[in-house]
Amino acid sequence: MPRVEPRQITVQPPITGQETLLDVQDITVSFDGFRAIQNLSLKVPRGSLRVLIGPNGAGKSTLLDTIIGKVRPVGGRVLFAGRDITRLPEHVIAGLGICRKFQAPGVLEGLSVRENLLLAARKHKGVFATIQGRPTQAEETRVQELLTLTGLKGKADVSAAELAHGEKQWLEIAMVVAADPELLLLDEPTAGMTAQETAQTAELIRSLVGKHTVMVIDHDMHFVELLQAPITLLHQGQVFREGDLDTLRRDPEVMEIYLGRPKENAHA
Amino acid sequence: MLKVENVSAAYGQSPVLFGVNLDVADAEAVTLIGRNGVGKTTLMRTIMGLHPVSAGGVRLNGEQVEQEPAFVRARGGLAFVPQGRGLFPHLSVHENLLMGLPALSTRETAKKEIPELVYDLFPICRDMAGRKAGNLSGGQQQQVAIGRALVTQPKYLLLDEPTEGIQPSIVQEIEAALTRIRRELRVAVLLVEQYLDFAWAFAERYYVLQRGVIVESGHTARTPQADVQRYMSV
Amino acid sequence: MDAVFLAGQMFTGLSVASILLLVALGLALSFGLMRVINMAHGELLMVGGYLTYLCAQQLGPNFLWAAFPVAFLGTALLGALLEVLVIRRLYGRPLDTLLATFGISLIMQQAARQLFGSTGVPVTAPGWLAGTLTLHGGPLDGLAFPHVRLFVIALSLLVLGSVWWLLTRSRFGMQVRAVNQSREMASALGVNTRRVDLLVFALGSGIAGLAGVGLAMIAPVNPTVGGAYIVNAFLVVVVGGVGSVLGGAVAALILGAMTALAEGLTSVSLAQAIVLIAVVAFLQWKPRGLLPTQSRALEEA
Amino acid sequence: MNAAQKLNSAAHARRELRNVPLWPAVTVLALALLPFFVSGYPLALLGRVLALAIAALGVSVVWGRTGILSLGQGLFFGLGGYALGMHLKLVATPKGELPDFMVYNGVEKLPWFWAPFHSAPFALLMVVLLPGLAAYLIGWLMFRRRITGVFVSIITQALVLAFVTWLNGSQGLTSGTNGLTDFQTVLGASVRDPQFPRTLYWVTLAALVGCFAFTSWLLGTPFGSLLTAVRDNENRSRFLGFNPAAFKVAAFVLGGVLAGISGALYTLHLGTISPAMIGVAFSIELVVWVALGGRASLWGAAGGMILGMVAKDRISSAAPESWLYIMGGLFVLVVLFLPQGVSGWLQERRKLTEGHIPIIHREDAHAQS
Amino acid sequence: QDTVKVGVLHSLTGTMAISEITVANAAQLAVDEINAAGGVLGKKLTVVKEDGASDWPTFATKAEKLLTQDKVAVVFGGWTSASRKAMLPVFEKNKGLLFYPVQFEGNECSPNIIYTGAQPNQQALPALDWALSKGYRNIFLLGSDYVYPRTANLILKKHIADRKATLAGEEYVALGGTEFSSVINKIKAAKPQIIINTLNGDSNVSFFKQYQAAGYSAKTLPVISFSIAEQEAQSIGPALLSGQYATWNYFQSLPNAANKKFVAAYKKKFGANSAITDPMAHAYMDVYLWKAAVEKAKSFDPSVVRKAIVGISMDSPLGKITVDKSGSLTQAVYTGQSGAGGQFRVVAQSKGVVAPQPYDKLAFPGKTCP
Ligand SMILES: Nc1ncnc2c1ncn2[C@@H]1O[C@H](COP(=O)(O)OP(=O)(O)OP(=O)(O)O)[C@@H](O)[C@H]1O
Ligand SMILES: Nc1ncnc2c1ncn2[C@@H]1O[C@H](COP(=O)(O)OP(=O)(O)OP(=O)(O)O)[C@@H](O)[C@H]1O
Ligand SMILES: NC(N)=O
Ligand SMILES: [Mg+2]
Ligand SMILES: [Mg+2]
Repeated sequence: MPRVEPRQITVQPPITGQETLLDVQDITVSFDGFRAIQNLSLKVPRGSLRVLIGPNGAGKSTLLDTIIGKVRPVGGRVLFAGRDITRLPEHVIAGLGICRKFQAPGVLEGLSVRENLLLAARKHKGVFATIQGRPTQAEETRVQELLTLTGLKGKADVSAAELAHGEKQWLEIAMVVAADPELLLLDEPTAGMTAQETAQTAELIRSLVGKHTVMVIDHDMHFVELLQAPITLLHQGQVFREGDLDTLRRDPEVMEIYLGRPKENAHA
Repeated sequence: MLKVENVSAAYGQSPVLFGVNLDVADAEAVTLIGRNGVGKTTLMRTIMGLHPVSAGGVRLNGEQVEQEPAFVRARGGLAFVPQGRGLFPHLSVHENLLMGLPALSTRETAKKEIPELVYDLFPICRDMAGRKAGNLSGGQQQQVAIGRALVTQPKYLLLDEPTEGIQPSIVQEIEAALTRIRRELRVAVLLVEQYLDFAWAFAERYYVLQRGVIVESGHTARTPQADVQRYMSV
Repeated sequence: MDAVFLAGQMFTGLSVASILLLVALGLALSFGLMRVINMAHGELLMVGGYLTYLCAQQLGPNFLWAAFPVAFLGTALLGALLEVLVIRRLYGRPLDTLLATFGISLIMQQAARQLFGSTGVPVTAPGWLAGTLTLHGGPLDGLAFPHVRLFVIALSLLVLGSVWWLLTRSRFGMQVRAVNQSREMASALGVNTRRVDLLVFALGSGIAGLAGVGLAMIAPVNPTVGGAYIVNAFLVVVVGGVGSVLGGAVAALILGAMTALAEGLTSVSLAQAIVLIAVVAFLQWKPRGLLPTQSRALEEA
Repeated sequence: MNAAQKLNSAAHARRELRNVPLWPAVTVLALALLPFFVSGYPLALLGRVLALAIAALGVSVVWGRTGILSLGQGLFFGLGGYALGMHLKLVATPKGELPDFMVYNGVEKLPWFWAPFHSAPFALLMVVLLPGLAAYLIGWLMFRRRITGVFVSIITQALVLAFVTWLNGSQGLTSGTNGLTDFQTVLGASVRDPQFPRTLYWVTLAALVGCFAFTSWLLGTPFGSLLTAVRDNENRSRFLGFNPAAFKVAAFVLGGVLAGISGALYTLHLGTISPAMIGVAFSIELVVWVALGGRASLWGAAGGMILGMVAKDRISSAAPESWLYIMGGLFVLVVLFLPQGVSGWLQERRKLTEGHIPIIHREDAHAQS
Repeated sequence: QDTVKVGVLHSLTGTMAISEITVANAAQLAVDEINAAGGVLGKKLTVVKEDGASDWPTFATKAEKLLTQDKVAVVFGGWTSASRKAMLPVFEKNKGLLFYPVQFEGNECSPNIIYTGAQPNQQALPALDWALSKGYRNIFLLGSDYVYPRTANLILKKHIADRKATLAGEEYVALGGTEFSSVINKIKAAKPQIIINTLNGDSNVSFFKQYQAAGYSAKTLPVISFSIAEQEAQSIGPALLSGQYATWNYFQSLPNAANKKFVAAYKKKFGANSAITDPMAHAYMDVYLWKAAVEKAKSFDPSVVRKAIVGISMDSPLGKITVDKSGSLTQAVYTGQSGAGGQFRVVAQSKGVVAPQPYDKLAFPGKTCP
């Protein structure tokens, strides 16, 4: 649990009347002069679900990169539970309670599926803590649950390297959930999943909301619809629209840059 | 004609494909569907020559090619857009496109340059020509990858989940582009897809793969999506 | 310290840099592009040296012009042989190539010992390379540039230019880089990756052979001479940024200058330790070398 | 869950090992009883290579488990060896005199860093502490800056070369190329005592068994999984909240300390420690024999070192003029045909006969950058 | 049993193989000759050859193997002082006997080693005397960075000061070093009249190539070397070395009868192009010396042989030599000048033979062998 340092609490009132957990303030990210994100601000209340959509290259993944410290902004700052995390090392940010699923699945290939989850579920992450501590009963149980939930139970002792693409996708989602973080960042969790799996994932995510705060990126409008959450649409590194799916679907500019012709966005 | 005859394949000692039969006629659009992990990607890689067959054969234009390395098959008219796109991350977008040309080195008649159609279909290939491919966003990479496959002027195009991670409007564009490719270039397409909507809209025939075995095949026009839906559920 | 001494040391720096570069360029190909850590690279230099010796024996004083093609082709062929027999089976296992080529280097050393004797063979630079270019008058009166050194500098610049052009400006270079990044995809696009691998490794070896000709003018030709250069050559490649030919050139210059400075100010034997530590410190600052090849995709995957 | 999949997990492999504690016990017992049947040169040779096997354990942790190929283990080996050697040299020097090499180099006062080595406990502490600290410092500098793969190999190689160059160039302080020789007594026992070789052999064996037990226990804890995690996907572990640098440094320190202990024991066996025995070639050799045995397993690493070094000794005696061909050829063949070393090959065969799935990770993930 | 084993332990591989293989050959030649003539005390000698691999600890372990496993009566071997120092405790512990054929820095006298190479007063100091006598009074000391050059130069510096000559500079290069630009630049700045060169091994090749490239020659700046003999001259290239000096106890060109026989026999066995050097001659003679001692002692027991060897005197390729009680030789010293063919022409020689002095009186006053 992060300690909230009083003097760093932001003065701005939270949008939904709840406490703001993630507060992205005016960040700009530049790659060799190319501005992938420009003066972007965004607030996510504690316990809420937020969907991030936007054209390919809009800067969605880069935004997540910035939050978890993989990419450092040239301007602006990121507050998490009131604390400025903009310059903290990645593992410290993760330790504060932010966990991310990457767009390309990232699992620990040399370990079994179960070990992947056990490591993710560990509370104590220091060198000496890992030497001393075997997994707790609670961690074991949690891992069992997740194995069942994600359908990976049959492959619990298989090395993660041997999973098919979609299975790795599931494993990584399970790892993020096992880590039990305050804030979950999911980058295209349903890519490569069947319709039914997509629905399951949506259900899983909805079950997390409240206790956790979740931010999801996806291009699958079915999925987005199932999530029933406020949407932020990024375009060219900036917030372009905020609102619910129906409003966005009626917006001609949104159709133009992102959704395409109305008839066919059913399938994608 | 691209013909897969009784192909089996394995990772080490663990078999993944068991005697798969499949064919794609010239200029035909065929889709291969199936749940996660049933072996779709493995089959595509085996056809391309990136994974060895443990039994069975692959016939390209009537010739047995299952023992030929991938580059020979590429020169014979096979192109592959893998899951995960497979761009060369340190090469620029333009250089990635140029890398389609070696496939033409043995085809005397072919013009060894990037067809204008590629820029037409995927303007990003021109707009971002100088950028390092590895720095593009996922959707951008997918477009370049398909564009690059077209540079090889293929007869058969193997696409492994091309819409994965692509924004809706571009999915439409890709769909339109693929349709144009088929119509204008008469390229046959073998498409692996999870999205039945897309697969059914695009393809004429389908195969369902389950645990390494083709369990059903037919014409999309004659089979309602709902009939195959059960193969896709957990 | 007088001006002539200082100027002399600056030239020393340049001269050392040219040798480092010459030795490292072949590695920049095999190591930077094919991820083959060729511990036998030093022995390929040695082969270049012995081939120079054979030319000198056969042809007398004007052997040098023949030595370049002979050494280049000879070592390139040897490199091709190694590629086919060993390296080819190890792509994608860079650390294993290190171990295997270390074994090859032992074999080559012993072979040289039994073919040419342990003592080493004499190679003397031709007469026209024996003199010096000496400044007369002015503040640098007496400053001398040995012809041999100027020759090696010119040789390394020539090889540098050719390699740079080949890699960054030619179609072949592009294919090489593509194969380096994804062997599978390159193959799926019609590139005969085996042929590319073979050519690159042979080329890197051939360049080692050319370097061997240059070195034979200033250093011994004996079975163990390769060991004297191998560590420094790897340092140049690493400091320059793996895969970057120009980075390697700059790195060679910096290392050369640093060596000359440290040798000038302290003793020659201490200088090496100082330079090595400085390199490690430098990598603290630039962990991926001067001109790193970076990409988002690689890091994320 | 089918039996085939079961075996593929590292956790399972470990559990299985614990179920068959018989053959390790037999091996250790046989080794312990050996001095009653063998003496003289063969025993000395075996003792020597047992000492080196301790360094091999370190290589297995650092390389096999954590994916860091250090070509500078000689540095830590040397620090351990010199820490003990300095003490032994002082003990062998008559009271009030300077070690002979200092006299010949015109040194008139015992250098400050030599003085504490009069104390045996201090020297023994330094055998562990010096390499440990050096590894900590080097590891911290490298891994904090995310230096990986071949960069680490080349930097460590440069460092060991720098160390050797310094030793060679500082003769008044270190005895240079000659190194430290001519020791007389160890903790009061004369090295010429006929019982000394046996005692030393048992001490070495005990040290090896102790180090082995400790290391394998450590790798069995979640710490061990973390090392694998860091090796396979450093970023993933980082974004799960683990600090990969800390784990790499920890592994590196462990590898360094093991090398240091090995170096100290080896120094006792040879009766000398010199730059020649810790340089680049030695460091590569360590790695090669570990690769031969199989870097992923402690048994493989230690066994590879023991077999490799004995083989080298025998072959070089049998064919003093052409043994390099045999050695060089062996290196090449092992790498080509036993990519996972002998232990990896045995494991694969066992799986095959039992119908399990062998997985060969051809890529050294860390070496990609 | 009618054979007795003798060990030959030199570097057959690695950097030192350059120098040591031919020394091993010379020892082998002597053994073959002795066997052909009937052996020693009626027994044939069998050589157990081991490779020290240019690695000092390997010398120690191989020595241990020779003594404890093969149980050889004597070992001929070693070149660098470091290898000798590594072997010394092994020979003392196992009561073995080592014949060491190379010039060294002194400061050592083990009862288990017969030091037949030159002590500093049998090579370095006579060379200095010769240089001073020729009027070269500003001296640059250049050496490889290890114990022999450092100690030899320590002694030389005391004597240079004692003789009121000047030290122009002093520089060391790591063993095997190949880059001499800076060194030559420093030499240029120091403007010496002569260089005393204690570089070892292939560094000499680099040095002389680069020295010549920088415009120097024996005429403009002479070099007198202690580790360059006929063989090194061959691999440097005689042209590069032409006119330079070396000081040794032996040159291939020595006209005595024993030497003529030795040179002819060696060339017959190892090729007509072979160059023959001081350490080779010492190694060859060492075997005969040991034979003489064994025959005098009527025993192969090393400790008995060691006692018997003191005072033995014989005519060898080096001329007349005698073993003194410290186990070193009383022998003559020659300074030679290199000619176009790679052979040295003797330009100066000691008056008679010079007795060994393991500890230099000026540098290490008060020290003697027991
Ligand atoms: N490391 C980098 N170097 C250079 N440019 C980069 C880098 N990372 C991202 N970019 C660029 O920044 C822009 C935003 O990329 P980002 O990956 O955030 O898009 P995205 O919204 O996640 O797209 P997608 O939906 O396709 O995943 C793109 O134009 C991309 O090319
Ligand atoms: N490198 C590998 N080693 C061992 N087994 C593998 C490997 N890659 C895939 N597999 C196994 O082979 C089977 C088929 O995998 P494949 O990638 O072909 O499935 P897929 O149908 O493409 O799945 P997805 O829809 O998730 O992409 C899976 O069970 C997977 O676990
Ligand atoms: N004794 C010598 N030359 O090392
Ligand atoms: Mg993205
Ligand atoms: Mg797939």
